[in-house]
Amino acid sequence: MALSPSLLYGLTGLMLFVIGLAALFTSPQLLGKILAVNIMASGIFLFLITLAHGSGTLIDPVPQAMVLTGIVVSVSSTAVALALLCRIEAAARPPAHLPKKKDEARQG
Amino acid sequence: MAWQNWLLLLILLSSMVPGLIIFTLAESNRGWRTALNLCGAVVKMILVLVMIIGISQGQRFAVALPLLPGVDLVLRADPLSALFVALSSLLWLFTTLYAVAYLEDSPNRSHFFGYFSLCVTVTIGIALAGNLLTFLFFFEMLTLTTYPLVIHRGTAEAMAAGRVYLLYTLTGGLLLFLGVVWLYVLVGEVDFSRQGLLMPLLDGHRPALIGIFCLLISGVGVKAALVPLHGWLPRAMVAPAPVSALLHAVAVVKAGAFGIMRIVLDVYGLPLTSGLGLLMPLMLVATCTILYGSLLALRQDNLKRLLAYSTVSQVSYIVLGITIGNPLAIMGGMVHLIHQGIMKITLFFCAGNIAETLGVHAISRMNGVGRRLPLTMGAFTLAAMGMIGLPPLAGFVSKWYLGLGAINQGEGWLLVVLVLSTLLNAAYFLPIIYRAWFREQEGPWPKDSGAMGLWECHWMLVVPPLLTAAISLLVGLLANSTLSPLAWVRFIVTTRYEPW
Amino acid sequence: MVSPLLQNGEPGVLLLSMVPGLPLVVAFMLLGRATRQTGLQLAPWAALPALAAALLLQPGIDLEVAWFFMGGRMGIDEVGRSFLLLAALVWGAAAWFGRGYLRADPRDHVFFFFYLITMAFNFGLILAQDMLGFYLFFGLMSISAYGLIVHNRSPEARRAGLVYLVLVMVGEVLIFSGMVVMASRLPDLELATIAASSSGGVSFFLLLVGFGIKAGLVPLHVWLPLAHPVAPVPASAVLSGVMIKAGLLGWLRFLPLGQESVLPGWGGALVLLGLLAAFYGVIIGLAQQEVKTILAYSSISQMGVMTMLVGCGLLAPGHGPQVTWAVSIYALHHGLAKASLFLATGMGTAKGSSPAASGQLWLLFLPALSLAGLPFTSGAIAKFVLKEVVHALPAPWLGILTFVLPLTALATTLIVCHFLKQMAAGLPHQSAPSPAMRLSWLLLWLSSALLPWVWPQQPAYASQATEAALLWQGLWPVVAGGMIMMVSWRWWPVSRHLTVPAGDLLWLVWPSHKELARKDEAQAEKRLFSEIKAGGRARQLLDFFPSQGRRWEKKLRRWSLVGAAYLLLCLLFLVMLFR
Amino acid sequence: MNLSPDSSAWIIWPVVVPLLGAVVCFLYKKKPRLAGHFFAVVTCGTSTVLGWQVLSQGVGRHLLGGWSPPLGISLRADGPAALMVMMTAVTGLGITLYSGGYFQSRLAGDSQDHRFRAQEQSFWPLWLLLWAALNGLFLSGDIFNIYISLELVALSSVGLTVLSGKPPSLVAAMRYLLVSLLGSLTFLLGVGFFYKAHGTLELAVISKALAPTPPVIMALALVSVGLMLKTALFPFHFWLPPAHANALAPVSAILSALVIKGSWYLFYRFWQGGGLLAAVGIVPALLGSVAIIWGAFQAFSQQRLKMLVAYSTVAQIGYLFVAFPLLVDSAGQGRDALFYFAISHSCAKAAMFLAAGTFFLQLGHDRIRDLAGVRQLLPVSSFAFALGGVSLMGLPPSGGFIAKYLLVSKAISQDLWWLALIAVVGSGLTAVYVFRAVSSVLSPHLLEERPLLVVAASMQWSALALALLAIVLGIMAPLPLALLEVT
Repeated sequence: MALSPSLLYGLTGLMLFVIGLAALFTSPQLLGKILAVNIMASGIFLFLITLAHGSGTLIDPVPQAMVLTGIVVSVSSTAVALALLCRIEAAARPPAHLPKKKDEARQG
Repeated sequence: MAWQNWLLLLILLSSMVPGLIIFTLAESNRGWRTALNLCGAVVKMILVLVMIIGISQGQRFAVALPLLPGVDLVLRADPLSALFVALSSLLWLFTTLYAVAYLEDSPNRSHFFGYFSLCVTVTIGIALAGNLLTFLFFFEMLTLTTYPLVIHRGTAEAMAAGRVYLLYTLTGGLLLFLGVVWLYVLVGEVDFSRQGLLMPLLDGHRPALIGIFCLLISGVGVKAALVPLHGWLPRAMVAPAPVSALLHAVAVVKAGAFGIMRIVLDVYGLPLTSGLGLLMPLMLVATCTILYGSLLALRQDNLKRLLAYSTVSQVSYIVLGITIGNPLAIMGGMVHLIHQGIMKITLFFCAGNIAETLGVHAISRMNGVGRRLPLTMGAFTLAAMGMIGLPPLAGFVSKWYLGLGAINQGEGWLLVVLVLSTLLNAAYFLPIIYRAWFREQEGPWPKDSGAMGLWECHWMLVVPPLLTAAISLLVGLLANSTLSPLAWVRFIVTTRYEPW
Repeated sequence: MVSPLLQNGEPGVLLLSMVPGLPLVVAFMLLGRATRQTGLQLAPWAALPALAAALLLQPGIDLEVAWFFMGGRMGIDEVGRSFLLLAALVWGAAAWFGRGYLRADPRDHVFFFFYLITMAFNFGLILAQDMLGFYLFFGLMSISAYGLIVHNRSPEARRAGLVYLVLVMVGEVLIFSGMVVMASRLPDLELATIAASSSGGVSFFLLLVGFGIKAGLVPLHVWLPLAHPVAPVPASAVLSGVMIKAGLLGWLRFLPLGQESVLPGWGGALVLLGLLAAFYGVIIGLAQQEVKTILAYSSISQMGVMTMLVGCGLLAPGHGPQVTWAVSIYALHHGLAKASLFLATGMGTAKGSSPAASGQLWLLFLPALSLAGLPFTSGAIAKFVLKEVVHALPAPWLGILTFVLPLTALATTLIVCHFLKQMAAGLPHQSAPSPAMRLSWLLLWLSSALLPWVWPQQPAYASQATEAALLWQGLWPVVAGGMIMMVSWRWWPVSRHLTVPAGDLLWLVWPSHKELARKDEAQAEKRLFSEIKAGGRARQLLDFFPSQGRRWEKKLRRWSLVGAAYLLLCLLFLVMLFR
Repeated sequence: MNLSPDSSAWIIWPVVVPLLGAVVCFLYKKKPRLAGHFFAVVTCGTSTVLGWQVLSQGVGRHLLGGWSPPLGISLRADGPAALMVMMTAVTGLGITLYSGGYFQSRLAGDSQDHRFRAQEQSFWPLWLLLWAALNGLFLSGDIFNIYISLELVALSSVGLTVLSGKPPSLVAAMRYLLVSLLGSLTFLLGVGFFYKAHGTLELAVISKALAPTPPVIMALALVSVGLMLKTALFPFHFWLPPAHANALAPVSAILSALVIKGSWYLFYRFWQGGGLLAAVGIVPALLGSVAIIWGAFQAFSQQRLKMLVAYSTVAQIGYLFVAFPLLVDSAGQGRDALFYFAISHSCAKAAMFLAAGTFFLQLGHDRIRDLAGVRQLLPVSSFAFALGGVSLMGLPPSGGFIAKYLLVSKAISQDLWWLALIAVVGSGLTAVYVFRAVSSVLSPHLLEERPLLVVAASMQWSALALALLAIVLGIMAPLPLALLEVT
């Protein structure tokens, strides 16, 4: 099977997904995990875009609509995650005499 | 036609509705609570009477509610259920009366009476269940409604007893559930009125039938306190006396025995059960229970605990009667359902009375109680003698038919069992009677709530045991009259089980 | 002769139901504080309906009470009439006696309560014409007699009561079993049916032993010598005079007397057992000091004779009615005589203290020696009918019994002489008897002396029994016995050389006073403690699992583990779907 | 589908009304409670009408704005969907009534007025949004829309989780969010594969034509694992108990009773056809069995009531998956069992969490050991808790019993004995932990602690109403089962 561009893009997308996955599972930092999720999302979007190319010359609009919507969802969820992270940091910071708790919190 | 259908529901509702209302009443609202309870009990008695008269005139009472596609919740009154219903509603009336006085000043009375009424409702439901699933339905509900009653005192001991009770009964419930579902998968609706339903399966599904039987019997056997499964019963006696009375005489234990009756007689039918070779093992279990329960009772010093072990032993008379499988023995077993109930409730009433009035719980401290509480101990004596099986009390009638049935069936060894059981019963009941009447009081009572007017203690504590004791005398003395339980049981056996 | 005046009909039925009914009503009057005194006044008269029924009612009156118990039938037949007369006389006289005897007892109403219900049940069992009715009253009578035995609440009384109760319960279940076995073969349970059927084997044995306990059959007699001395005198009188006869009546009613093809072996055994009891009772009785115990052993001995009679009934086919009749005559004679002797022990004072007392002692000779069959006493008639039965026996038994019977009379003479001597030697101090006591005793004495002469339906026996040839046969054992006793008193007093505690055989199995073994408090507490400890250990064990569970649950929270699970599951799905 | 595309325009209302409500509540900050109640009632009404329509007229289908798929949004209401919408409506209404009382009591009883007011202001819009998203999820006809609703559900529930503001709840919410994202992204990847395989996003088409081609297999694996993650099936349950137990009382109920049902429902939707299930049905069933036992065990080990209830959810999720092998044959009993578990669990669990929340509010703690005697203080809530427990145990009369009956009888008739045993043993284990809590709650001790504040009556009675509904489900089974038949 020849390595067509769409296949290449698709595989790259999947690779990105897997890399994000690995980061999500191994990153000790919450921020790292959030970024990992973003990378996974990007990978999926790439994968979806390749689907639009498909077999014929006609570009399928559906995956593009999906990706667009997906990006919106991804952005908003990232925003929620970041806001949450800020609250966690804020909650963990004031009791300075409890540094351990902060670490725990970061690890989620 | 319509009123016959409504009647069964009304019988259920006559205790359920008061129960639910009582839950909402304030703790201090004693008058309404008592009135509701007694009204419910009396109304139920009347309805049950109407039903029994109807049945004896050949009317049919049934009501069905679709539970699932192909599975109905059926209430049906056949003569056997009428027997149990009559027992439950009669004893409920007495127990209510007793409980009102017994719990005079204790906390949580609304709660208690609410569950109490629900418990009776469920028992009636068990009695009226027209098919196996309906039976299971109410049987499991019984566990739930009795649990709060068992732990009603709230002491550590009561809570522990509650745990043990749940452990046993819920496990039993699960076994029963499994058996019931299995049977439903095999044959579909298992209606009690369709006899010989399982006969066609005898060839192909023998192991399955045996397995189901074991599941079903061990499921109901927990409540019937068959011997390896009886552990909860003696512990559950920490409950207040009216609860123990109801538990032992009517609700839980009887429901188990009734279930065994239904399973052996109506679901499997005697021919199939004996064809599968299951009667004999069950009979052995019953005899072991009879003897073991009595042996353990012999060792007890706590009166209520002794009575609990005595229940273990006595209830297996019922099972024994069924497993002998002879019309006479079945009569003996069935009528013992009533007789044991009446006698045992008397005993528990009296035990509660002694504990409540004098603070005496141990048999070794009961010297001279008869002098202080002559009426109570009189009732106790009658009931205990009945338990032993002395004529003309209720217990004798059961024993006689059991013995006769055993001999006719060629199981002469069972007579030895009956004899041993009688002697053991005498050995643990007579010392109590002896202490109460023929020994002098040693030292003051732990407490004494004093006589009340004409009565030795609160009249509502004395009248119920006296009435039940009188009934236990009358059902024996008038056993041959047409109104006695024996006559009804004879009617059941001749109309339904005579062919075998 | 007394002729039946009342026929079947309303008055007869009423009288019949009053026989057990009146004592019961009076007994329950004693329970209420308000009616207690009236009840006590009425107590001696409660036996009157029974007496009237025995004298006036036509044998054969029969009353079916279908609703009662398990189908009841009450009535009077020939045997029942004789037993009822005995019971009515003894119970009535003893009650009258008891009113005086217990006049200082604060718990006399308790005594009379038990007395009257026992009496009612005793009458009931005599009247019962069906199996379960008989069993019902028999059981009730046995149980309620417990209250009579333990009346004085002494340790000895409690022990006697316990022994009695245990044996009663054993007898109860034996009779129950026997009746169940018997009933399973019968179409109905009426006595007439039972008499016509032949029962053998198991039920025969069960009923024999079951009723034998009440009848004092050796070796089940042990309760008798224990119970008699401790019970109040009127209670001893009815116990020995009437109640042990209930066992006898049970035999008569339920054993297949005089029928063909029933176990002759059993009959022989019963005869031998009876003879054994007749001599055994005397030997042990001679070793006793206490007058009531001596009488009890005499009863055992006499019941042995009656047992032998019943055994003869089993040996002699076709002579069933004759045996039954003989037994009832013997029972009547023995019951009246023994009861009057017992009552005498309740009014004896130091010897010769008053003319009345010494006169009474002399009067005692009559019932005492009549037991031995002295001519012209009721005993002579009894011995005569006994011999009549024996004559009907087959060969070996006829010879043996003709030889042995005079010896039993001799033995009886020995024991009554021993009794009279003890009586003459004086009794522990008792208050002087009231006139009512004297009167009731006299009544009993008179009926003992006269009644057997007038009562039998065939007075021919009375005249035959006084024939000259028989006089000697009756006289020599008494004379010989009296001489033997004189000799022994002088040179070899038996009771000094032979001491056997009352209850003889019982001492082999139950030597000392033992309370029922009840676990005591300390033991109970110890067990509770160990239970708690075990509970604690169990809790520790139980806690092990949750703590481990929490640890593992924490591990499951790690992201790395989640990742591994994620990948693994994805792979699992893929592999399984590709397969 | 030979139905006309617009056979039922009513379908949109259960989605639109709560969405509108969320907006109104967000804007009308003065009295969000009033608006919240109003829209909840209306939503409940529209859902009921929808259920009735489906029952009487069959499957309904609607194209939003007349646009046809693939670009337009299609809504489809068949029996299972309608049942889930109804479940959400009824449970949601109960929770709404409870929440009203909950916030009212807290505002009345505490000086920290400001914080609670802020909490309430965020609660109502988020809750209505979540409701809208859930309804959208149940009613969506294509899987991408489903993805969107899934994300909406996740985001709004994370929002709800953090409302309590306690540090543990923040951490739990974070973890919840990450897991959700992981799950929905995995799901999205699966959606991509489905699109690749079938060229359509229509769920009805996809779930009917599951052929074992590589993309479909890939898609199924991803979708399944993603949804399992979101449903917190063992071993992915790790995020659930802290998130559920540390949230506000109504939120715990929402999360446990409703939210997990969304992703579970999707899982069912993908596998409903049976087909490939024969190969892999064992996987969810095994995981479900482990979940039943592990969850029950953990629940038993907990010291806090809300943790116990949360772990009980873990165990009950096991029940939701254990019956999947039974879907293989087309007779609907397996499906009936699953959905009956879902709806009765929803009512019962909501009742239990609400009651537990009431205890917490009243006593300031939820240590099981110290709860003894709470019955005197809160009789109705205690009763509700116990009744909910009855349904969880599967004792009659309760929805749980019917579900257990359906499951076990189906398992036996298919000779899946281990499954029947697991179900029975599981209900026994459930009884063990439920009674651990119930015996404490119902014990007749006298309580020494003084109540912190006066609890509104609506809090007690709404919990009881839900619990009673779980019980009533046990005797009115024919109705929901008839609705399920509409496919």
